[in-house]
Amino acid sequence: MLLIRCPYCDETLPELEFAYAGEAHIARALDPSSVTDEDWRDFLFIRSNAKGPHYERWRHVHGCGRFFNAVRDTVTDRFLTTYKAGEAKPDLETLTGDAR
Amino acid sequence: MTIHPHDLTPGKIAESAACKVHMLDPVARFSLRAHEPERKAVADALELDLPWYVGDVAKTGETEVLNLGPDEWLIVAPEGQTDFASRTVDAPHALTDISDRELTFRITGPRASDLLTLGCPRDPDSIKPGQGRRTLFDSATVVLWRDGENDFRMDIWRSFAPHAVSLLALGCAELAAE
Amino acid sequence: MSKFRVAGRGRVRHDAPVSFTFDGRTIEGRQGDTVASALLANGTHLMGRSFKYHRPRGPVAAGSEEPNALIGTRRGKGQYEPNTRATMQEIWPGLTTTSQNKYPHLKFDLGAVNDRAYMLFSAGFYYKTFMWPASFWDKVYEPFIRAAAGLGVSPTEEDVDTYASRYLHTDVLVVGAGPAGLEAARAAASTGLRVTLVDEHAEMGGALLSEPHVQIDRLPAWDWLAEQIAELQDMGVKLMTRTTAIGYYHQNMVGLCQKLTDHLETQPHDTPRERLWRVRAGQVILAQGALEKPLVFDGNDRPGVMLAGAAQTYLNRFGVRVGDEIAVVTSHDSAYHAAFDLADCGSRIAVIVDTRALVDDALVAECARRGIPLKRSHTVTGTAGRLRVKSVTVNAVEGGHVGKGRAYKCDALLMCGGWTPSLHLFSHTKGSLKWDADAQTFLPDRMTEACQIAGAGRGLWGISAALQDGATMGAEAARALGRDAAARALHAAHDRPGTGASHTELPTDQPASRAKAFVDFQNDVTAKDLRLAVKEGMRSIEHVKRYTTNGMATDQGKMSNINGLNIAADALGKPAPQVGLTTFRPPYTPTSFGAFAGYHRGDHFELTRRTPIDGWAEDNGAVFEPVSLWRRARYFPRPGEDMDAAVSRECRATRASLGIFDASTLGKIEVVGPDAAAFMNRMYTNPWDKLAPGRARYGLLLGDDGYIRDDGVIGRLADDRFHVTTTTGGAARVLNMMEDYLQTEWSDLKVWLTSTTENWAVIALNGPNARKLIAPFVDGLDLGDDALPHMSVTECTFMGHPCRLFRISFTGELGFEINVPARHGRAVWDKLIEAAAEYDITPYGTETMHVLRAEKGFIIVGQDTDGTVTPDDAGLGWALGRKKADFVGKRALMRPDLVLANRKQLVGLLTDDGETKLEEGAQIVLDPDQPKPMVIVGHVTSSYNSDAAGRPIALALIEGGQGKMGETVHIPMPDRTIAAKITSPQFYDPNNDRLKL
Amino acid sequence: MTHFSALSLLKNAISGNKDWTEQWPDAQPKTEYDVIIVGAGGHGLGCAYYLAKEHGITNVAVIEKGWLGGGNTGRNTTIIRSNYLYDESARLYDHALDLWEGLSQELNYNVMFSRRGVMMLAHNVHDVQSFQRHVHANRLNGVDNTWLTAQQAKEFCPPLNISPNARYPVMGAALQRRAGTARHDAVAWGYARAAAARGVDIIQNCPVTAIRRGPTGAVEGVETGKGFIKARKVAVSAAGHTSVVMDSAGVRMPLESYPLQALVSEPVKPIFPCVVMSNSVHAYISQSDKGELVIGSGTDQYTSYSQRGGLPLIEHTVAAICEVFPIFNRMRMLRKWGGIVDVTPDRSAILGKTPVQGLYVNCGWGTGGFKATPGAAHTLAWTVAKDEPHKINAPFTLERFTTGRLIDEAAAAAVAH
Repeated sequence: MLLIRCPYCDETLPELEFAYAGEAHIARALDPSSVTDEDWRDFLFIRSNAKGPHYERWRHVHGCGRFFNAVRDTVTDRFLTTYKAGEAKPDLETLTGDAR
Repeated sequence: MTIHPHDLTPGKIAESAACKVHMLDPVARFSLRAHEPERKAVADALELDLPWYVGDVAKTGETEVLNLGPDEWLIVAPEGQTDFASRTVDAPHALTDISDRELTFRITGPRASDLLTLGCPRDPDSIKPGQGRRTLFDSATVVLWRDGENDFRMDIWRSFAPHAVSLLALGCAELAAE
Repeated sequence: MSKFRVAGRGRVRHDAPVSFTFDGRTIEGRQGDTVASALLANGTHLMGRSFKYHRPRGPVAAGSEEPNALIGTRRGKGQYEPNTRATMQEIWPGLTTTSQNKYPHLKFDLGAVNDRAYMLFSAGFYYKTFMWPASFWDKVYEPFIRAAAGLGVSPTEEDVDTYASRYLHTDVLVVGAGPAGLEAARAAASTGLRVTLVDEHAEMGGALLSEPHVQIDRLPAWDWLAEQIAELQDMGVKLMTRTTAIGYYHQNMVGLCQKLTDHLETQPHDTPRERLWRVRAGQVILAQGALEKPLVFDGNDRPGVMLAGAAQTYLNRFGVRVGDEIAVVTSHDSAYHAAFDLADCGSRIAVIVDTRALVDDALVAECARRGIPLKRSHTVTGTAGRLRVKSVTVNAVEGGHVGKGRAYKCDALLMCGGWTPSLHLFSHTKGSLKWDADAQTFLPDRMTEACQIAGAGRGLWGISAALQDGATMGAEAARALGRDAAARALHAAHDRPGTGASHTELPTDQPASRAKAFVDFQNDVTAKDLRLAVKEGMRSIEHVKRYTTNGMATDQGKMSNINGLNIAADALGKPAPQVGLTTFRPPYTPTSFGAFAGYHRGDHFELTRRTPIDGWAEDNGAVFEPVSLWRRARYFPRPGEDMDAAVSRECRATRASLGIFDASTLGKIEVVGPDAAAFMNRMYTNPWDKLAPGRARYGLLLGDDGYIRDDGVIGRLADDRFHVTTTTGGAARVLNMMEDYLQTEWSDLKVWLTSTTENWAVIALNGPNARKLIAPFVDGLDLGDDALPHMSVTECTFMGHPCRLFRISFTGELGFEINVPARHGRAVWDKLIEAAAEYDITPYGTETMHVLRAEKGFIIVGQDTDGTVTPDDAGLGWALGRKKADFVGKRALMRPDLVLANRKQLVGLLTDDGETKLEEGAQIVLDPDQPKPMVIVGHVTSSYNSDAAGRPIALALIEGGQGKMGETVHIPMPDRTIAAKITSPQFYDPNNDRLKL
Repeated sequence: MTHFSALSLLKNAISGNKDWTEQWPDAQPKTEYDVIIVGAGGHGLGCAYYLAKEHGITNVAVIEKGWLGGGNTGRNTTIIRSNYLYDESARLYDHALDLWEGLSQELNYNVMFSRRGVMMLAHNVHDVQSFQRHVHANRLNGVDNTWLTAQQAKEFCPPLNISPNARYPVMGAALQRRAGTARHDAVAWGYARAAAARGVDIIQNCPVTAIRRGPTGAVEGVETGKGFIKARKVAVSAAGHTSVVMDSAGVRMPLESYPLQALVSEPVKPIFPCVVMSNSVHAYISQSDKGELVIGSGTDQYTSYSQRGGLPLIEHTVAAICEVFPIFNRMRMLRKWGGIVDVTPDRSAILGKTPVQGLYVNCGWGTGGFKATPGAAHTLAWTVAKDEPHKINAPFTLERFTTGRLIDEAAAAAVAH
């Protein structure tokens, strides 16, 4: 069971309080009608499925209720960071620089 | 032991040398939502103190306000003392009456904190006396108020209560037998 | 007292005899004995039979690593379990135990015929035969193999015991309470940290329990131990015995299984049998010591052959000599001490065979002092004895040549092939190991968790080293948690650390192919099996393991992994580290299912949600059905009625006069804020801007893939407030989906969502008399068509309670849904029933609700849709706000496959004979005479006997169905083919006349 | 290669088992192959075998980063069935089932396919509707599947608890008698031995680090831990790691990799005669020939390549098994392990050609890839050999995620109302 820091509560808590919500930074087009079928497929289905640091979303569903973003290494399952929804995508090299 | 919802009435549910579980009388309960820029305006209009940190509780008279998230507060007041709900608030916000959504149980006794470890994955000691949190107990979302070192209140959705409470009752006996 | 019990020796209570039974025989042991120690004290080594060859076996170890001495244990009805380790099960008066895997008797087992044919049962033999004729595998061969396999028999009664679980948060968790663990706990606790110390045995002490002669700080070991435990208790350390750390999970979560009652004669009230602890620790210290390695030689498995360290434990901890005349074979110093201790207690040591040429002078002198024959540079090439070892053949080894054997009589043979650090838990963390060439073993290398390993676990041998390393690692852990900590230094006298050499098979003069030199005792894997596997091309250690089943027995390779690796590496001609080690898997020792299930059994398995009105339904004979977590009343049969009869009556009564239905489970979400309508526009397919406060509308929710996700009636209470209802099962999912879009895509909107499902009890009244019934209770509210038309909502007072009153209908009849605060739901329901006696009010359940809505052609999401149905497919195109720039799902509806004309579409279906009710799920074809596989064009989604239509009706999804009105399709059933016509899905009151007042 | 038979076993027993030979050689890569298959699980090895046997293409390498059969082939609960809902799925899995029935003889390797029956429990009205829909559809597709009442289910599987008061009462079951289990390792080893005998190179401990494409965009070969190997056709059959491998060829996949856990109990004498699946409580159980109860659970909630998995899911799975089979409460868990499964948005596989010339893919089987092994391997070999879809794998394209023509077995079991 993972330990996850909720950036809104600023507490590190057991995974059971959280729900995984898929890959992060996949924005829904502002005007969906204008995008191609391929674009829409990419939005709906195509995922990086990264082996290593993975940008992903979690929801503190049994807590503050907020969706937030995280970078987690899918090989070790360890979180590199978590950050609030809407905040910029953290730079991977900065994150892994210390760890590697 | 199976507890049905209609078996749940205010009063003692379980008691042992280790801990006690009581169901409390109904209260008025509201969910208040507003974004941070409007927090002060909403607080002023409602004449309530809206704490800033998640988990903090503010008391205004007999009305308690618990911050459950960055834009969410739980307001609990004695029944009939809900004047704030009828005040005019110009700032964007949402106030929703949820008085009947949850039942409330008080958990006390020397091992009250241990009793919660039957179902709470988070460390109950991470909630300081005078604070509260929304968290998980067994499979139910609950709001856990810590009123004192060995004094907790648990708000739990009505239909989830029998399951959680029967586990608490079992735990009362189990802890006393240790 | 039996002659094998040594008076005054060990930690058992010699003054407290305890009787139990083994295979029906009464055995007397002492309080503190395990089943194994008590049987050994009575001269019994034979305790079980092996898996494949059914060879007689006795205990080889004294702890949880035991592979042979597995027994059935029973307390009473519903309290039997197979495969219990006799070496761990404590005895209590009345305990019933039985041996396993034998027929008819432990001493004479027909299955042992396999042993005679062992050459046939070489590694992987079953992959090579049993293939002819093809049909014989599952009919003949497999049942035969299955019957021979397995160890004990499964329980067949429901378990009467209870189980528990807790979460525990601790700063430091120490696993293993031997000298290293005890000192680690003390060092960490002395800094004020919360410390938990666990051990799988009945008492703490680990190796100290087997080595009472050691002095620590000038105290005899056991006195020091007692003081240390008392001190730890005073420091507030949580001490847990009979508690096994079973698995090491992410971020220092360790699972513990605590056995609470298996050792007790009487089970205390309110005490579970076992408790699972989910521990989250800041730091974990693994102090699990080391496991002794067997030696691999022909006949190393006979009852009476055991690890030297185990014999030492039986003697020093339990006061039991494992034999009168004992031979020893070793490649390590530690076995000498077992021999010396046994010699000093009256056993005769027939011989010590050491494979090494050079042995410590002090040990040689001690042998001489006791008159023990010592054979250096010798090997063991065989043993004799059917149910107990009788002799051992000892041969000299000179220059790689094995000399002539000489037999030594013995009734026990102790062996020691050195020690292996116990790193199973560390291995769970995916920490890496490195090969230590000197010690010929793997040691921990890179850590992945906040973890320390202390003592023998990292190759430090002896009590002194363990104490010192424990203190060091305890302090290290404390420092890692920000405490100022120092390790104390303790002196241990009479410590007996030793050194040794490592072997594959012992040298032998026998042909290797004939030797039964066991590596995995329980699974009957021999050295030659391992070599055969390599010969057959199994080069990875994982292949060798799987091909031979080495290490897959219930000891999880604790006895066999390192020997197996050394032999496989030798066969491959590679160094051991290049061959690698198989992964250790949780749990550390086999763990009851009950412990994992914990409280989640029976009534506690999973919660059942019940509405405030559920009690009334129960009292009135409702038959319930589970719908997601809820239970809902399905129908209310009267005496003698089956479901069809009850539903037919409920339908008829509702349409004729008045039906009452508990709709409380419907999901409810309050959408509030200045941007509420904007949010609804984006979320639902329908347009919401023009819906006036006080009006309601059917809302349709899609996923962004264009398929129907949910639906429900939505009332607008005010400009900035909507009361949204969802399906029962969809409530949580829909709210989560809404929050997702709101928080992450449209965070600019000023609108908030609150679940109010449980705030309201919802009573649906349907039927021509609905209005008449409620009129007296609405406190003067105008219920007329103008004030409260169909599809409207108002906030009012109902029977004195605040109420949201909807005028809506899911049945086609005049309908109202009364939302009152949940606590008043039951009272309002009761009063309505009472007041409606004159209207023949009929409570109905979900089944009738389904029939009534189907008669009107209303869909049930999840029944008439299946996640691949679009609004147009379902005939709900009218609910699409086509002028809106966007709503969830809009873009996807333009995808090529979603605009095809021939998609499956929802239609009505009437069987030609007017009498046959179709089966739900039945498949529809156009040509009933085609061969299989048939071209299927659709299926029946809903089907009922309709009282209103006076015939069976059905809804179906059929390819291009909406363009095929009036056409005939066929439904092939096993016994016949049914013909039906495609119709409109509205079977009753198509003009909605009955909704009017 | 030694032919396996009762006679050879006896001969070798008499001669001291000295004459067995290696089942497949430890091949070193050549510089070029006609076809390279990435991943030596049952699917990859099977594809190589059928390429050699049915299409005469023997200059084939199967390249594996670890040891063959060490991925999901060796980590699953070995359930084999074909009673899927949609015609496309039913045909694919039924084709596999046909092949399973003769596989031991075909490979001269006992894969222990055991037709003991797979029973899927219905616990609520919705399950009943859904499974009956399966039974009806299967009947018209010629796929074996029978509806049982709760009482009949209990007769078929005596340890089953059919008390109407259970939290998840058994309201009936769909039984495919022809379905069952097989010995997972033997499938990989049997295909490996048979493929090697036809000249296929099996190269273990050799990670494929990238797929190289030439100036026209077509595949040229693979970069590996042992250097570049040329091939104009590359088939990726690397369950769990497909996204990573395909990404190197510039093909982004609709896949997510989740941890899947399974466990076995201590071995006991025969007590459990069939396979039982309960989708509502997420638990799957059978008893191995060795006597262990083999139990599968659902996936963890987050994507991961760690092969670890958490404790809560195991607690839930075991509790579910004990709820449905209360007599097992005192059994003990012996071993628990994790695999990595590729999951597609519609829970159906992707099998066949890709937008890249010469690149083929076999992935996305989720938790159910083992049962498809011979069928997927057989039809993919066809596609690789002829560079065109086989009629059975034709619907399982990548394009369906663009057009919306999903084969949504998961949605077909959707629960709402």
